[in-house]
Amino acid sequence: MALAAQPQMPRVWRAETKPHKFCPGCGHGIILKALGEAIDALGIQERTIFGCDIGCSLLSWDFFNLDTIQTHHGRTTPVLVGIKRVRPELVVVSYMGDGGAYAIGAQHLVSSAVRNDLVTIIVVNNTQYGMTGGQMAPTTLPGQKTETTPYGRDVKLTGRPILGPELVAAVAPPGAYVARGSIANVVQLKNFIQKGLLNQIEGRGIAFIEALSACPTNWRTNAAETWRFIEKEMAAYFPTGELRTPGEAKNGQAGEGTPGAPEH
Amino acid sequence: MALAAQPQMPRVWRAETKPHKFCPGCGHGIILKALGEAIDALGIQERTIFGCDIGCSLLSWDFFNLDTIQTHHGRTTPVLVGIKRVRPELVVVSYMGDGGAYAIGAQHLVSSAVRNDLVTIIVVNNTQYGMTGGQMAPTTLPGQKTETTPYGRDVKLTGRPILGPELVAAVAPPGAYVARGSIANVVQLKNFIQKGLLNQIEGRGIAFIEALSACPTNWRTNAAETWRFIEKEMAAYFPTGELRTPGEAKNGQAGEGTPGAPEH
Amino acid sequence: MAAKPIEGEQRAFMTGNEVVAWAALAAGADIMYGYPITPQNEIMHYWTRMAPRYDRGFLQTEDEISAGFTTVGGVLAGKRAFTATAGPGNVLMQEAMSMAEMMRLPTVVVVTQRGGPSTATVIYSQQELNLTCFGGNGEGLRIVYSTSSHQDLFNYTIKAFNTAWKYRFPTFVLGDGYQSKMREPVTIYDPATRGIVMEECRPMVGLPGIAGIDREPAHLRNTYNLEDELYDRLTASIKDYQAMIPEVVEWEACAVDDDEILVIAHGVVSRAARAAVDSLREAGIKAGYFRPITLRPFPEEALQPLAARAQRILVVESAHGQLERQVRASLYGLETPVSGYLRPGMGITPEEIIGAVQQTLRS
Amino acid sequence: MAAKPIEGEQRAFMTGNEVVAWAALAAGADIMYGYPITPQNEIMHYWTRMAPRYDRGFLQTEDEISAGFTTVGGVLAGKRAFTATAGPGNVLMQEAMSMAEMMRLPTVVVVTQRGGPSTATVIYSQQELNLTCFGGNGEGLRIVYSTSSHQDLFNYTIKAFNTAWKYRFPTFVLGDGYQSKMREPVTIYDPATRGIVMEECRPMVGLPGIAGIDREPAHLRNTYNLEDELYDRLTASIKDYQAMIPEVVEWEACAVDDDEILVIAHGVVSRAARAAVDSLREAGIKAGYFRPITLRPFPEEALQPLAARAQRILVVESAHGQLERQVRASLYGLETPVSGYLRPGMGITPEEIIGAVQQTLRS
Amino acid sequence: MSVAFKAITTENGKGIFHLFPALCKGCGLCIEKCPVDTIGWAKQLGAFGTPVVEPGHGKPCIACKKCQLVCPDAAIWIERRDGKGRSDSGRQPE
Amino acid sequence: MSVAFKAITTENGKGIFHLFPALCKGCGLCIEKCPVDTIGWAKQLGAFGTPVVEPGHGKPCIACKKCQLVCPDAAIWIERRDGKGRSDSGRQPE
Amino acid sequence: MPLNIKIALAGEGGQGVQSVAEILTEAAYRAGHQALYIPNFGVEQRGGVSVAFVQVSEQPVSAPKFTTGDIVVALSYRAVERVKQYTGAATTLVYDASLEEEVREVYGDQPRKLAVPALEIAQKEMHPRVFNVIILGVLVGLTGFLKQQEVKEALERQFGHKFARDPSLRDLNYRALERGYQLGSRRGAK
Amino acid sequence: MPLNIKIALAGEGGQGVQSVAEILTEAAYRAGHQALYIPNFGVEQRGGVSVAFVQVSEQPVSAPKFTTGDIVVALSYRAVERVKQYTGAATTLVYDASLEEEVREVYGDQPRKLAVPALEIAQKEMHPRVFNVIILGVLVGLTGFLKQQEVKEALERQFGHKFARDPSLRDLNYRALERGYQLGSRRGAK
Ligand SMILES: Cc1ncc(C[n+]2csc(CCOP(=O)(O)OP(=O)(O)O)c2C)c(N)n1
Ligand SMILES: Cc1ncc(C[n+]2csc(CCOP(=O)(O)OP(=O)(O)O)c2C)c(N)n1
Ligand code: SF4
Ligand code: SF4
Ligand code: SF4
Ligand code: SF4
Ligand code: SF4
Ligand code: SF4
Ligand SMILES: [Mg+2]
Ligand SMILES: [Mg+2]
Repeated sequence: MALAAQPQMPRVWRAETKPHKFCPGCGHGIILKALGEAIDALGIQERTIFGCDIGCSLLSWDFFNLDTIQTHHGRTTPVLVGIKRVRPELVVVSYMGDGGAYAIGAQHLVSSAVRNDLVTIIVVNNTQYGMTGGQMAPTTLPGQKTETTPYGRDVKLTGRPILGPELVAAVAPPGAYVARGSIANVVQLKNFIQKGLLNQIEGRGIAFIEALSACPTNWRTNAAETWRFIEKEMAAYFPTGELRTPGEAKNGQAGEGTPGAPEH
Repeated sequence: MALAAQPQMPRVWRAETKPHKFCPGCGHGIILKALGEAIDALGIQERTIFGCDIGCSLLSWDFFNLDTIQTHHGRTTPVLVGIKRVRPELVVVSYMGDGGAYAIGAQHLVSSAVRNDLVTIIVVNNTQYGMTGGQMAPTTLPGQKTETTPYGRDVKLTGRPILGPELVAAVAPPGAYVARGSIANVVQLKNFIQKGLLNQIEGRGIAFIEALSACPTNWRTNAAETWRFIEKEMAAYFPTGELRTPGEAKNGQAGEGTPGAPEH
Repeated sequence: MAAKPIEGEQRAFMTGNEVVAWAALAAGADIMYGYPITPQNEIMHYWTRMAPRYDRGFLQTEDEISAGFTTVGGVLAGKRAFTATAGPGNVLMQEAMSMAEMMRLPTVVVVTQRGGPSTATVIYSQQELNLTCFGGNGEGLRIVYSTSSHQDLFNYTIKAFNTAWKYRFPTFVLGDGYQSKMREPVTIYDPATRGIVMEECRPMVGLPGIAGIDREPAHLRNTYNLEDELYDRLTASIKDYQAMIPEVVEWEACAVDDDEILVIAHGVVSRAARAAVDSLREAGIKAGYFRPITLRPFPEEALQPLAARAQRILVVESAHGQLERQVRASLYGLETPVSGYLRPGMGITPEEIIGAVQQTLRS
Repeated sequence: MAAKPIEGEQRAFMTGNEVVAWAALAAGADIMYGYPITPQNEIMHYWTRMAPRYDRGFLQTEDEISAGFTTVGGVLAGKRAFTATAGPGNVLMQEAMSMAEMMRLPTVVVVTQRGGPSTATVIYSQQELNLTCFGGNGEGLRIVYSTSSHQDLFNYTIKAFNTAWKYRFPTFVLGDGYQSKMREPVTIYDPATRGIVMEECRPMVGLPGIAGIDREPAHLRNTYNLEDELYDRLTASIKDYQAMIPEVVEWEACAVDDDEILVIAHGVVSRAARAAVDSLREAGIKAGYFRPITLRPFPEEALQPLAARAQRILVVESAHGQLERQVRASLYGLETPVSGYLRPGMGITPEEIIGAVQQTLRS
Repeated sequence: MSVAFKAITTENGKGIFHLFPALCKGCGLCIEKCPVDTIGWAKQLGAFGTPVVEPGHGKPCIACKKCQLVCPDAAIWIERRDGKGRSDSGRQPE
Repeated sequence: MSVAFKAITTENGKGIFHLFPALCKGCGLCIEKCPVDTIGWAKQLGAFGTPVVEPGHGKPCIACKKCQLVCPDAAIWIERRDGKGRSDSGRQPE
Repeated sequence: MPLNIKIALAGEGGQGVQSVAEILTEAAYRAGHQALYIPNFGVEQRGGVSVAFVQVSEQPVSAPKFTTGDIVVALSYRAVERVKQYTGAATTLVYDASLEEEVREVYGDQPRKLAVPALEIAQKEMHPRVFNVIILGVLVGLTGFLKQQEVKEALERQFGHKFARDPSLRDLNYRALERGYQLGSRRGAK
Repeated sequence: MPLNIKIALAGEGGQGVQSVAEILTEAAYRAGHQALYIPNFGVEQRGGVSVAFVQVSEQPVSAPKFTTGDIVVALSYRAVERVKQYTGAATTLVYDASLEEEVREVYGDQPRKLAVPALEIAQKEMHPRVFNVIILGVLVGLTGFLKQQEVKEALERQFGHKFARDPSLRDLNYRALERGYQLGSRRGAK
């Protein structure tokens, strides 16, 4: 070979900041590879803005050759919605953890879904709060031990794992794209993300993709246990697949034509 | 008649503070009558705590012969959850507007639903922000004129009316009670509220009741227009009925037995 | 392009909230993000009626947290974006504003103070001074203009955008519920006719060219790994802030050459203070008047000699000593006795101030 | 009833977060509500491990807003409830605490300061002084204990519950990330063995008897219709607050009889200040030391004579003048020159303070 | 009950129509819901200085109690002239 | 690309296994996913001072690229020995 | 003495005191005076006593509210009590004649009082709706700083669209204004 | 001079510097000394250089961190650079012998240095895992304020549950400690 072998990073990855800041075996890296490949495939590097949350997603603040804004915990979507409203030609990607999306930022998620904001949201479901050292998240599995459920999550007291895409699908209007993928199926995940970006580009509506991820550091798992946890334990609670694809009619929602205003 | 005729207020109403502070024709009064009758029917006056939000619901801070706490905008449920966790023998009622529930407090609603908190939540859907003078709410109908949608709600920019009970039903676990009633059917509404209180008393889980209500002041409607708006316009978007009754299996949610914890 | 919202100058009689909406239009604000709260609502009401005619945007958010962060987004995108809030909304707004403070984002927030703490009243107060100047978990690297009249509201709303974009600190126009709801005469104008040039707004993200190829990517963060990194960042900001002070600081004073008692007030209360001082002078009492217009940075250099010269200082405010604490801290080293006429959440009339001055002089 | 968490006294070597968890247990706290944030996380970690053994509750909420309001709920229900937070979480916590301030609810919040503003660092600072003392849209009717050691953390966490329930103002234990994460010796004890009687907690809602028949209902609100109603309410609270000050205010001083320079510091920095003053004295430099323990109310009466006697004052803090502003405001009227050694977000060592003192004396 | 409200009592059709002017805010919701259109505006002013309502404007009352049910202010109490009205749930006169 | 990574290149079975030690954090995810169990720990240390991986521990590589796909750090590049590997999407060596 | 008038008006929600205040100050502003009007507002949309504070002056108005009014207007039972705090010894208390009893109870020997039978006039001679325009007329007459024509123009600006639909309304309003003016100026002249 | 020792240790995440610090201070505390240990921490769970600050004294320790250490320990390439700020003229710099080159580059003629071939010893003679226990031994030897027995007890508290499962581990750890102690005390004696 004439040329020295080089890593097959997506073009939009910034090689200068690699190895990235995530832990060994962290699922974030795989998801950001899928995202990078989707951006490459669509050729939208020049107009994509990447936003990351507080949570381990913040470690991607210098990950891409993309203009990037690292925001507060749970506030990534509002910041990107703020950008999108004044710069509709841009493609905005809101990247965050399950805590940011489903706990502290749930009002933003619900509202963006209801407004059908033109934003692509990727939520990394690692069943707990990674960055703060492994506390319970809304996604924590029943019986799962975390730092704040040291004796296992008690569903009676703390509830069952939240189904994020199902939540979004329940309130988003037609035009929304909603899916759940997994790092256990990278090709599908990339496909979902790419469709989610396209949904925004074509102005159809919100795109929401949850990605089942791995946090070996806080799970305290070796590689084999990591895969087993994602593919067995998590998969049992979080089914992967597409929940909403644009155009699909939404039941219980009246048509556009219904007049709404009381006469003043 | 030996005794002078007296108003047929629910026993739990506090006559000393009547007429209440709501506007003429306001739906809040009807809903609080339904709630009062449900409390009377269950005989739980002695152990019920009433919490109201900021929003017109705050005008009920001295409405009942119940210990009452008026909280911040959107924060009624957390306050009552805080009470319930340490005083489980009490019955707590979280009473608020659609703005408080679905906009600023949506993260609390989602989280209480996911946790299956033992609280009975009543949301007054009057399609806008009543207390602040009639701005758009997440429930505002397409085309409806409000102070912040002076040319009619544009669904492209601001979305479609949120379906609150549908949202709660999508994330609440088995044991939850979810319904939507209307002041156009007071008997049914009272029945829903009573079932919602019972769900809490019997420890099954969260109870969530949305009540379609009237705001003639901000709608600027006379009585005939008021009824038409509720019974025609709103009913077209917000179907009444029970969405979840306890015991009903939840699809997409794995059973209790599934082990969840990675082995450490 | 749509026509100019205001051609030349116009006299008008309107509410303060309407004035703010006109000012933002005149300043070329691109978008308002907001969440309803009394007494700021009508800013949104007027804005939503007028903005579409001039191709300006509006987004009603789900809460003030989102209003703050979408405003941050609009600013990052290079647009003149603003929001308005009050009371508990101002409390929530601090989260986004602390991010703006860290990242030097030129956000503009109009605050119409209401009674506090908590929901308290929807009416009026000057109790959001501490919050607006020093809210958030930072050092108060902000600019806060306190307005006293509709003319101020118009002038300083326009100015706020320029100060924000020039110096890149979060900038606040601090009004109150009285100003929001009252009607009084005002002259509204196209800034250009007064020679006011609007600062250019430059995007911080979404820059031209492909990042990593044509240019470096904009990698903006508010989180540092080491204490030293943060310290360096803050030290640079503090330096910029201090360098800015002489250019930005504003105040107003009168009858301060021979005053025995200096009355200090800000915002709408300063009008009553000014009237009281005029009356007192007529009655032969040597009263002086000082009004900080910028509460942050505080005009301490201007105030010091005046305060030193006076024999007594009376701070008058619709709060329990929030301005007074600032005055005391700023004047440390002087010995002129300071007292306060403090009426949290209550309007203050000239008569009350006259009474308070007389009592102070007697004591 | 479960056994006592601590029998008698015990020496231990642990982290500050662990100390807080033990202290809350020892104080008989009934429940902790909380949301994770560094550096306070391990308070929750220890609490969730230990609390079930003693029938104490825990609820992880969806954010700090909810942590604050559920704490309010727990307190209303008559329970010794608390929460802990830091940085941006402390910003959000202000909404509930402003309600507690208005309604006189004895909430207890442990704050472990981190770098600010915004996310800044997860490590350490003293930049949450303004926020904790004066956050929210109110007048700062709060009690804030600034701790400097694990022993303080233990003592004042217990004391905070008593102060809160006795005086009914929101009460804060202001620690920092260093204290949270470091290990040092501490003596933990059952408060009873030191003669500490825990204040009784009484419910404000859920009272016995049928409201309207056996008794009046508790109708608790934070909203008033008229300015006058609010003013009366606040005036009463302010009066109570002022009456409480002499009973609650705490400070520490040494070497202040003949000092030429008085070093003022709070929290963990006061340890370095104390060490610096000891060294300076050994070196023959007449340095004195003053440490406010309550930052709100501020020990101004105690400080004034000491400050007046000193020839210079040096305020040392890991923030940009938050304590210094408080010192200046409190000492208004004195002429002793005040300067600051201000290191926002950075730890401060005795050596640095010695250097700063020497430089101040030279200048 | 320590508070007493004065009623204007009108017998009409099958019903005894008790209207409490101190409670009636004149919203008119009851008027629209009466199946026999018997309710209309009265001369007397209510809680907000606006006219209260009275029966007798349409067909005779059938004592269906819809008006009572929808009144947000509990300003109407319908008794049946056959005396069955006393079985109403709610606060009883003392 | 201004940054260049050194590769350890091993031919094994149908594949050319390029491993970039500066990127490999030794997580082992690839090891578990290799259908022929050919990947194992190497002597060389990687980015975090932990061992990197290498092929040759099991059956011969079938060039399925699963390891490359799941590596969170893009530390593996599999080329097919038949030369088709150059058609991979992604950043190409320059 | 230069013009400097402070008026507080109070009534029930539907009585239109805010319109009176708005028309009065708008007219004053157009007539070249300094003017400031502020409504009181609380959390209730309906149901509270509605108060309006009006100031007209040659100098820019200082504080939006004031301690004591030159004229205080009470138009309902609850308003009588509510405005007491703004009523001093020099204040002229204007009230609807139907409130005579309450006024006596609350104010006793208030030296300057003007009972206006506006409710009666409106109901018997005109239309309940113009009740507040009669009050407006009274204030114009009492204070004397506005020409009737200026007030008519202000009415036109406020209600022009209604007058256009039903021109008889214009006449009705003018009559109400005139009637009030007579009642007010008679006293104003004293 | 009374005991008053400040030690900064730095290494990569997996090298166990925090355990060394914790065991050392815990043992010091049990031995009746004042002790304070604080780890540095940032947003990254893995990947950053891990630094530990240890102080042992007769007096209560003042500030948790310090400007200059008496002993500074660097166990990795990046650590060498990172701890420079804590290294003064009087500081003893302890480092793994494999880092000789970097140390020379960064510190030049630092007067007090101690290269310890801990990595080599651990890998060749013992087990990579006990690398940090060797370092612990070095520090115990170098400082001399702890008896070996006290450290062994601290090891027992920290790893007792592991020793129970595999008693050979105890011996391994003791040997590592002893080996380190020799290396350290030889220098300490100088
Ligand atoms: C307002 C606020 N509260 C809390 C935190 C602390 N915090 C930082 S990251 C995080 C959780 C992150 O969990 P998740 O969103 O699931 O992301 P992950 O780290 O698991 O990828 C929390 C609670 C914060 N930074 N700001
Ligand atoms: C943090 C905060 N933001 C905004 C407000 C202002 N506010 C008071 S009530 C209200 C809306 C009420 O609407 P909704 O909840 O629908 O109740 P309604 O009045 O319609 O019954 C708002 C935005 C507030 N009090 N606090
Ligand atoms: S803590 Fe977990 S989620 Fe965070 S970087 Fe490490 S492995 Fe990934
Ligand atoms: S404003 Fe609307 S919701 Fe509020 S009290 Fe009046 S009618 Fe009811
Ligand atoms: S009871 Fe029925 S019929 Fe009689 S007045 Fe009422 S609504 Fe009409
Ligand atoms: S519904 Fe009630 S308040 Fe309304 S008009 Fe009828 S009786 Fe009166
Ligand atoms: S390409 Fe496939 S067979 Fe070859 S090493 Fe990778 S996973 Fe194993
Ligand atoms: S998956 Fe990547 S980083 Fe992990 S061991 Fe394999 S090559 Fe190394
Ligand atoms: Mg997570
Ligand atoms: Mg509403």
